[in-house]
Amino acid sequence: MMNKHEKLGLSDDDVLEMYRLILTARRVDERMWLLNRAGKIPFVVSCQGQEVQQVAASFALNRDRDYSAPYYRDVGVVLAMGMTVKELMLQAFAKAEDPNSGGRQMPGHFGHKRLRMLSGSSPVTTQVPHAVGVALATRLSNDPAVSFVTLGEGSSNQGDFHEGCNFAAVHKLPVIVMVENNQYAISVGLGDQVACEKISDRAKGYGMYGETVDGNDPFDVYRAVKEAHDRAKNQEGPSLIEAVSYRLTPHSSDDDDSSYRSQEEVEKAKENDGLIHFRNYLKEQNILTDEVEEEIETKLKEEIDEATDYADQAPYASEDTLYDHVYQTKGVN
Amino acid sequence: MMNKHEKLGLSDDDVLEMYRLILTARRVDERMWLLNRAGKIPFVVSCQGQEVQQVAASFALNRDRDYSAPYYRDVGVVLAMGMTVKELMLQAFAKAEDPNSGGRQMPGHFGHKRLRMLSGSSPVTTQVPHAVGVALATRLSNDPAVSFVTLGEGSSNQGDFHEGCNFAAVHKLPVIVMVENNQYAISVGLGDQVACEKISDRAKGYGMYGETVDGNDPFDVYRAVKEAHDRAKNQEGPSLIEAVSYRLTPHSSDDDDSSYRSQEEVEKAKENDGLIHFRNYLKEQNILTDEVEEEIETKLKEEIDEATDYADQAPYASEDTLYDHVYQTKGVN
Amino acid sequence: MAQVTYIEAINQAMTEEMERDQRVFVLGEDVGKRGGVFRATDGLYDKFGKERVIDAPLAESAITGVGIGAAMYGMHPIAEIQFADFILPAVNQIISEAAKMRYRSNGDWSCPITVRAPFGGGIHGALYHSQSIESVFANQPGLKIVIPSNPKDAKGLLKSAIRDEDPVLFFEHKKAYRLLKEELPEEEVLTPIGKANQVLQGDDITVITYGLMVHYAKEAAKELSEEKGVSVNLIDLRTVYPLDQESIIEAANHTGKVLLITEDNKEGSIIGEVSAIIAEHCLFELDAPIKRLAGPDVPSMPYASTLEKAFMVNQDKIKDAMLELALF
Amino acid sequence: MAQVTYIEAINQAMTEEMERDQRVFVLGEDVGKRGGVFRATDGLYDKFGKERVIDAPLAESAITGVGIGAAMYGMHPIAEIQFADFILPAVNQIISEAAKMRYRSNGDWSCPITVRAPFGGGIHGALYHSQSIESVFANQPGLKIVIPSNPKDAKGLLKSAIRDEDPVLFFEHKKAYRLLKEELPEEEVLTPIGKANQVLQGDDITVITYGLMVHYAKEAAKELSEEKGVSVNLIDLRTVYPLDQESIIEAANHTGKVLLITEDNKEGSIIGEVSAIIAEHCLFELDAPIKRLAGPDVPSMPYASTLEKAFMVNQDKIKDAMLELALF
Ligand SMILES: Cc1ncc(C[n+]2csc(CCOP(=O)(O)OP(=O)(O)O)c2C)c(N)n1
Ligand SMILES: Cc1ncc(C[n+]2csc(CCOP(=O)(O)OP(=O)(O)O)c2C)c(N)n1
Ligand SMILES: [Mg+2]
Ligand SMILES: [Mg+2]
Repeated sequence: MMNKHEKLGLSDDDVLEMYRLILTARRVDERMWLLNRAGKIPFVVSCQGQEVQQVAASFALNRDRDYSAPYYRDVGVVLAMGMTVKELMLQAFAKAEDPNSGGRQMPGHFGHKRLRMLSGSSPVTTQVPHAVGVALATRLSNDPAVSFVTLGEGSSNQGDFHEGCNFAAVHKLPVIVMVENNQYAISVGLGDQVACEKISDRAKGYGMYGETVDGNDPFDVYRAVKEAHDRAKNQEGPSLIEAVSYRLTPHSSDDDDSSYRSQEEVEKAKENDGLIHFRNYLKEQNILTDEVEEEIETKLKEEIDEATDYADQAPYASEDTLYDHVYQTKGVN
Repeated sequence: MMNKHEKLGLSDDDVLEMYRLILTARRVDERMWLLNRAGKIPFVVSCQGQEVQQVAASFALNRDRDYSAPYYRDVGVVLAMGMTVKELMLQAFAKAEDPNSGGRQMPGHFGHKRLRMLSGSSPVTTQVPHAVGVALATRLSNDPAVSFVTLGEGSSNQGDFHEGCNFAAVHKLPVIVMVENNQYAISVGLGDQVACEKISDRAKGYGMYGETVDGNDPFDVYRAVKEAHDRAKNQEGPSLIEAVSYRLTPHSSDDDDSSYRSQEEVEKAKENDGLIHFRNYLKEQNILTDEVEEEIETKLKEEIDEATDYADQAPYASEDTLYDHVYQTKGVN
Repeated sequence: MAQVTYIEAINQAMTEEMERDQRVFVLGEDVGKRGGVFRATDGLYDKFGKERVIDAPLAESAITGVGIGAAMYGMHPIAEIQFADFILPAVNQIISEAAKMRYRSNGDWSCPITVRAPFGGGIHGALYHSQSIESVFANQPGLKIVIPSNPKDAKGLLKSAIRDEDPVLFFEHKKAYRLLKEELPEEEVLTPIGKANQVLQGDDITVITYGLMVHYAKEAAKELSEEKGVSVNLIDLRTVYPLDQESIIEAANHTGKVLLITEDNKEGSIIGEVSAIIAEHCLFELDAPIKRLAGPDVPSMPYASTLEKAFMVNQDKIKDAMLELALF
Repeated sequence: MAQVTYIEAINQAMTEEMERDQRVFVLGEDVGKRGGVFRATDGLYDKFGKERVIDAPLAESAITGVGIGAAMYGMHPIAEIQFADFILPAVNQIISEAAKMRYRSNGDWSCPITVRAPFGGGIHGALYHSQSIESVFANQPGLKIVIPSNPKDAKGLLKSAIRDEDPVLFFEHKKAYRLLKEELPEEEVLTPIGKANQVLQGDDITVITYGLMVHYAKEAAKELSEEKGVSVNLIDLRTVYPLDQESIIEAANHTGKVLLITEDNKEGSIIGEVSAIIAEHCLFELDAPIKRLAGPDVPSMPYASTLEKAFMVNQDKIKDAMLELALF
């Protein structure tokens, strides 16, 4: 098999690290389902099937400088941007020490100021204008950072997508909008959400660059986001990247997907699981030897075990913090 | 000059009637400015420069059956759909007898149930989902009517445009969305509103048909809307038609456009005034003879004079109607 | 006769009205094949088909706006908003359009839409799946806001809302969905909008509330009656906008002591208006300050169970407040 | 010293804050070359350039949402909404995002945005250019809502709002823009948010209001004092959310007779909450029912001058209500 990563400027170490993060996202997610089924955590919303595009896209950013506004499935993005497994477990267990929200928000509602990761909410797509606003602010502040935002394809039907993209395009702002098209919005299949051929077809209507890539292909995602990043830095304005993959799990731990899609369809999608393909590629390239793989898996398991124990033991926020952080100062002014 | 209307299926009488309505819109609008400057009516928002596209588009509809959701500049549309000059004057004077709102709304806020013309509000673009809802209802009711909605190009940046178009396209509904691109949203020129080449470029992102036409050319507008109407009737879904012209007046009687555009620009646009071109065409075709023209203008002046006097004399709604029509029945249930 | 849950009652109301009237249809997110994320529309897709049970794209302003257009045409659409918290993108359509349609057209057009949405806390929903959102809309003449507290009212009020010729926001308590059940009468249930309901007759204190809090208040009142002999006059508002002033005034006058309860944040909630009505009309009948029990003034209910519990008004807090007022 | 109008005061506040702090910028519809449709941003474009005075596309959710993003980054944006009525498409961004940012991130992120919008009636604006929209937002902890009643406060409160580290909705009365003028002090004006203002000291009745109604109430009080010797204690709320409970309670206790005024529709308006606070804390000090004077409960102000006049609270209606209460 041809070497695909070198010509993109990715070293063997880079791709191995990408794989490690992709696998971390997958394993963390799997653990969360177990914990949920065991009654340990009340809720999971999953990244499975989207980790490849999440990590590959993040690697195309300047992770020491850029801003991200991830959505609830973006375990891969937040790991790549610097969130730890322990922090992920803390938010799953809703413990006080969780840096995302101190256990105030549901799992999957990310945010981490030190990592320049904007705090997200549940109403979908509100983050698109926020990311555009960050880009506007970087320009006003002569900050070379780029602003990266993700959302689901269903969410691209919200008004905020339209208004946010249009604003970014008019002002040629350094924003990368990545739509993670997993073909479902809860139970609603793609054909009942949109009638366009590609979500990236929307780019033209804003006068911005648009492209659809295979979300299971880390190299194609990386290339597209890298090019978008270059355009952003060169004052060539925003880009809309659509990464197509498939949601391998039910919508969330509260969902039962058998009512709206067949098991065969899911099984077939699993054959395209980008994680498997990437693993095969790395094996063929002799970057991921059996030893290395075992080491990664072992360490990962340890890390997740430790994080789980830690988070499980960690205290909840105490009742008397309920009134904290409503305003900067208690009372008004 | 070549005959352009016959091959579109328009008779000489049709185009003469179109011209008469276009001229009516213009003359009514001109009168309103006079009345405003004389302190007789507090507000005008103008159709000048857009009458041709408004009347031509309406003629492509089935005016005995279709629904319309016009926006505030659509004097040409509402006349073509059956509103009278007297009714227009009644709304300008905000009198009780005004069928649009009984003087409750500002001028330009059209609505007339008997004419199947949806009541409009001030917040822009809300009418787009309404028109889509009417189309959905016609389908559920086996009613062959088509739903026609207009808005300004600035308003096409609102979320409701995106959400409404997408809904219509997914459900292949019989809707015609016409964006009247007059190149300004109050003071904001096109380039500061959008970065796309054409507003109709947005159609692709919804998987609907899109086309841009010269709003000053009645034949091109008529053709495009007629084709859209055929698609709608044939279950081929919605269309987005962009008609490009120019706003010949300030935004409204409260605006002063000298602060943001040059007099030369406006004068140059006046050379493209579709009304003049259409008049010339009809003269060349010998449809609009000098006699006919004089007759039209004379009758029109009489009609407007009469309507103005009538509306001026007509009573305002009395104070004790203030509480009428909050709910169907006074008090709740 | 079988016990019917609150959510089954809602399902029955929609089924019956769709059978009765071709103009009624449902649109919303996941209402079709999936039957709604809470399964309120369970079975409707199979029964009435995809034309009348429409899975809409993920866009609340369109769901509402398309519903408004259909209502203007003459349909009686039911728009489902998946969680009340997500009604906020549709506020412009609801307040600028639905609420003002009849008035602005001087009675020419109307807008008989019902917008249903699950609201309320106590189900580990965190900030954005727990909110009481009614007060955002409770200053908009032209709108009606209905919040049932039990299965029978859920059915009877929803049927009335669907038939209503004006726009109705219908908020269903998601914790009540499966918690509350009761037997429903054989005959058609139609509950009038705009009328409060006297749940308990009593002479010591008047408690006025709505939604799930009615259930807790009833339970608390029973305990207090048994334990301390306190007699509670319990009023369920049912329609929180516009308020049934007559019933409120009568109930307040009857006992002279009033406790108002909401699970919403306190400041600016529905019960502030209830208090103002009483303070305007019953001042000289009052024997105690008008007391309010409500959620704390923090943005919304946190996820962590410690904090959720601290936020949520519950039976114990209600009982304490009742006793305190009775002893005043 | 020159007389400064209410709108000039607002313009001065923005100019001074933009000069003082590079993080402050303006975005909105027609705020650039045109200087705003009311000309509140007049001259800013020339002074600070198009990078800091940004003509946004016609999309309020984006104007607010982009502002929120910039605020998260650390800027102090001023978003102008052309008319308060058109803030409704931005409700989701304001309530779900701005108001909850600090709380949901456990203090990690904050959102120091100011959203300015002209509100209020009496200017032939009809249904959609006349509304009082504050009560839509006045149940959202995390938000502050400020409504100045005079040029000095307009300047001082806007400067405080811009500096505030939390989101502030700043509603300016459009009829006050050119109606009200006064001399402003030479030194910097900074008026604290969250504090009501005692406009008149008096002993007979307490009147609590905000916005343009303060002006009418002041004039009416002067007349009443001269004509009937009635002494009015007039409180300007200034911040309508969260309310300054202390000042309200103190003022109500002082006279025992309270008149609350808003030009908003009555039911569900700000003054309902004010009444509830008084009914909760001052019951035994009250000598009369808590009276409310407000707009009628119809969707909004019609255009025809007959109807607009019938809707709008004015100096005469206020004077009558004051006298009635004084005589109670
Ligand atoms: C405004 C809003 N409406 C509804 C919801 C409920 N909801 C949560 S996720 C979701 C589907 C999102 O689909 P998509 O954008 O494709 O993202 P995916 O979950 O498939 O990754 C819905 C409807 C919400 N969170 N916000
Ligand atoms: C939601 C909303 N925001 C702002 C306004 C104020 N406003 C009225 S018309 C207008 C410009 C509209 O421009 P465009 O859509 O191009 O229509 P045009 O007036 O040019 O025909 C604006 C900003 C409004 N009516 N509604
Ligand atoms: Mg999806
Ligand atoms: Mg325009």
